[in-house]
Amino acid sequence: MSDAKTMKLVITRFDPDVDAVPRTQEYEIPVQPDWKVLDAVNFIKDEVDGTLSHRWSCRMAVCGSCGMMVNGEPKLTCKVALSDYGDELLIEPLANFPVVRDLVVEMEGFMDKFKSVKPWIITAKEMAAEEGTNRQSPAELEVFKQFSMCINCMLCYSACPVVANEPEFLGPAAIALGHRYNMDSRDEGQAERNEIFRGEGTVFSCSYANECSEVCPKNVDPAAAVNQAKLNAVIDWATGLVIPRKGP
Amino acid sequence: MVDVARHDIVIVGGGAAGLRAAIAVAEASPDLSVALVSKVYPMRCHTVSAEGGAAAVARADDSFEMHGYDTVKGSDFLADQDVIRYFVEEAPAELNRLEHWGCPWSRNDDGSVATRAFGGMTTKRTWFATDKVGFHMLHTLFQHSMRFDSVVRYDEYFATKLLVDGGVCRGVAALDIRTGEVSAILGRAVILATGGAGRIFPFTTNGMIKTGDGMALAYRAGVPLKDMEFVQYHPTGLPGTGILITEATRGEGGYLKNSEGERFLVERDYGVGTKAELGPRDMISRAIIQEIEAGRAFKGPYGEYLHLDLTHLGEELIDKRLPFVRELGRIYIGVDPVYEPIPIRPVVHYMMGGVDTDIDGATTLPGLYAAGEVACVSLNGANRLGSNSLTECLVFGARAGLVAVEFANGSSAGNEDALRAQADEERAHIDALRGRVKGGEKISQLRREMTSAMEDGCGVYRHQDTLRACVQSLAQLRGRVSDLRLEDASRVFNTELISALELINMIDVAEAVAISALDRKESRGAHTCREYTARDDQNYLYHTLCSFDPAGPRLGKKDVTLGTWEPEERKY
Amino acid sequence: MRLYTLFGATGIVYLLVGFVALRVVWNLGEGPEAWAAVLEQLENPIYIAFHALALVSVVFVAVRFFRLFPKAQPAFIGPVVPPPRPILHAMLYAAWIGITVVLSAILAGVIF
Amino acid sequence: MKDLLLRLEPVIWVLFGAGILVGTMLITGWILIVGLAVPTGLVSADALAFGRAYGLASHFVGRLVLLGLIALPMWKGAHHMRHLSIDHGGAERDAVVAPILYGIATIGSIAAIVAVARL
Repeated sequence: MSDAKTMKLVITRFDPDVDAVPRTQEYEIPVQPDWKVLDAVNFIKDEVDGTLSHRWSCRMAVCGSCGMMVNGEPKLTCKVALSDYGDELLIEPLANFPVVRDLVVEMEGFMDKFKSVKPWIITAKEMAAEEGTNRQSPAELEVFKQFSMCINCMLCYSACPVVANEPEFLGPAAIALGHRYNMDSRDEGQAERNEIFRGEGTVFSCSYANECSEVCPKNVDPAAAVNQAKLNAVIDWATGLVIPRKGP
Repeated sequence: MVDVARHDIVIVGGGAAGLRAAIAVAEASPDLSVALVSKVYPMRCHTVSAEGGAAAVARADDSFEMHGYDTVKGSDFLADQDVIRYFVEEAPAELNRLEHWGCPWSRNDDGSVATRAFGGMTTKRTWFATDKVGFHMLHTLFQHSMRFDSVVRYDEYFATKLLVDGGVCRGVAALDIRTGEVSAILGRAVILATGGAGRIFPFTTNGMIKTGDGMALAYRAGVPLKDMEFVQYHPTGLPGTGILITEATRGEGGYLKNSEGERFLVERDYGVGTKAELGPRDMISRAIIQEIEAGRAFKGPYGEYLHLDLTHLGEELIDKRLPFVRELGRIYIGVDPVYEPIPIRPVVHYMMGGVDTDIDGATTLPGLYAAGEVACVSLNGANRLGSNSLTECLVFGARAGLVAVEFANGSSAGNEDALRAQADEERAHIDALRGRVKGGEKISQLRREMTSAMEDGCGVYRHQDTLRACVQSLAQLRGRVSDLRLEDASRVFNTELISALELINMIDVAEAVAISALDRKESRGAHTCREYTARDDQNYLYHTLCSFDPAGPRLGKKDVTLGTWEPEERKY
Repeated sequence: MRLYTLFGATGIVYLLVGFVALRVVWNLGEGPEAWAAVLEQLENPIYIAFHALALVSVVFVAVRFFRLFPKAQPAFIGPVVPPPRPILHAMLYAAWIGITVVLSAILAGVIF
Repeated sequence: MKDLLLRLEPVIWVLFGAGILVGTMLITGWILIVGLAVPTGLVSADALAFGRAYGLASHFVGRLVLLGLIALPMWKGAHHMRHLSIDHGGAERDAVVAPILYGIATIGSIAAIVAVARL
């Protein structure tokens, strides 16, 4: 395509083998008008500086790999257009995560949190495959569907002011995932998960800043999930019993 | 010396097939330790990008017979019919399991699972969860797999070599991307589930990670690649990016139109009959190319394109059943499909071919299994029907897992020293590649040359002369790739090193595709020769095998398993 | 500064408003003289400025929180199904304005 | 203390929620009239003459409303200030900050009960 222009990208570099602290590096590159931010980073990697490290794969906003801070805001870089920005762009690794290298952040802590909410269907009795499927009305599906859309891109952790100061906080995506299963009509694990949600550093640590929902690229609205989970945990605590399950 | 990790079953690949295999092993034998080795975290695997659905007989007006016939006809009679029969019979149970594990399938009002129409399928048998089926299936499988403590994940480990002792595959050498260390991950059986190789082409729906790693691993270990010439072009990708616009758009009633506003699949004879937009992918892709060649296309900055028109479907249906398509249209091409047609053109989507396996997923190398797109179990023949592949990952992932358990139970652990020595060798090889500044070839340059050779030679329509040129270019690239220049000497998350290893894999796979294509002098399914326009059952009703040889690939043949359905003219 | 920081900062105002109200009511219990004294204190410009700030704060809190609150309601709470979000949103506004009007009318001597 | 706080989280959160929702609804009219209109002379001070004020406040409903508009905003305030503290680099000091803030709200609430009970 024609009408290429030049743009300056300031990118955080960090190689633990060499650098004591992160540094920044500037790249002046030609960009195309229809590029996403990721395209510019890929161009640098392929054509300018092979030592730059970042994660990406699907380039269609569904694999969740390419989250970075763009001008200080957590963004899925394959989803945001370069043309939304001026002539200069600051690109940093996702905030609130330890940095492995350059734009690559440590995910292990997140994966542990993710697993800790028991993100699977818990039932007293498992159904055999030959028995067919559960019945689930479209309305019952609607109750949790939104919360099942999370692509684990972790932008919400970068935006969350609680995570910033309490790295152990279970955090938006993991709580939303636990809540997604709690609200699934096929699941019977609410008591177990509510027990988890009443533990330290979980739902009640949330201050409902709503920042997670502001940055979520898939409109999961994790803040809604977390605060619904709070109410459920309170009711569960108050009754001391499993919430009677009933669909709308 | 490299570190050694011992497990019972080693699975390479964390997508649908790999996870399904891991779950099958964990459920059947909780005492067996499973290593799940994946170069990306499982939820990043490319299954995530599948959109339209997963096929299995679900309705009263459907039958295994019909699903089987559709599949064999779609395959242009190159699929193995015993495989098809097993597949269609197992498919419903597999999708039921996904439902039990929490997959948010879209529902009918009575609470049953909804199904939609898909190309080449006679009736509505494609299960769906809006138009993010791969995403939901992958996340369901991944989350469900977390409950099994026997599954040990090696996330962001790049498997670079199969370790073979005594003629049996007993593990992999894998590079921990995080630390740069190579280790030997050993087991008594290995399952490959690394998916396809769309990135050998410049214009593909596939994510960056789809570089044919598993195919190359098996190939270099002496296992033939089967039916590699059959590369599926999806009719509807976005120009420029190649982002997939699901066939479900047509399943829900969308139209394909040329620049004259004509539904050419209805107005002209492209062999799809009354199926029109719901014809099989190979035929529709060819029809689009012919429309472009006839001058009935739009011109854009990324070449010529046609229109996929959903405007008559209405906002409500699009938001309910195709919300992702709307999102993709708006973000990646600036078109809201509720109001405007989507520009589309055929795009490389899927490899029908892959590692040669039997119905169990077993390869010719004892102890090595393969499932999913990396494998060629011969379900898809010369052309896959949309929505069969997600189900294939489940059916044959599970089967490979269970058969691997049987094999492992009757097999020893092998000679650890010998296996470790191979991994040591691999480490030396990788250490030599990392930061190899003395090289003269640029990774991105070779990659560009490879993909453009593939586009020229192995497109929707193939010419003998361009195919020959493609084979020559690839042979040359295979030589040049040994002189790669790498600037990054760091051991930590060295993605340049990964790119180099992926490029080496891709060139091997690309060469197998081109050589297999040059050898098949007929037109069948997705393989269409300009010079040989007819299907030739007399001479070519066989599977192509392509085996590695340092001097260049060697070709062989394998019989097609026929049975119920006799080859007939493929007319819809 | 982020909006949520401002939202949290209204906490200081709320705490103080509570204590001012406590002092006023406490003095009411002390008898007519104490009551007259506290009413006179409220005429101090500092108090008036504080209450003006408090008014801005409660309006800000109401506007922001009434928007956030409906989505914090699960689709069902035990057997109870809350109203749809836009309706709940409208109901919160109606309650807030209604209560404020009635309470103001009572305190201003318009009714009762 | 940390364990006690953890166990009380649900109660505190309910009081906070009530403070922000009910507290806001009750306190707005109070601020308008008692805080602004009467002191500025917009509304005649007769409305808050001792006899009338005492009569309203000592009514059963009056006591409840006053208790709500005094105590609930305190909980909203205490909880929000605690989060404000945490969000600004205060995860460490929370062990001290939280008990102090909730302590203030508790004392204020008890005082409010006494204040309305003795009318």
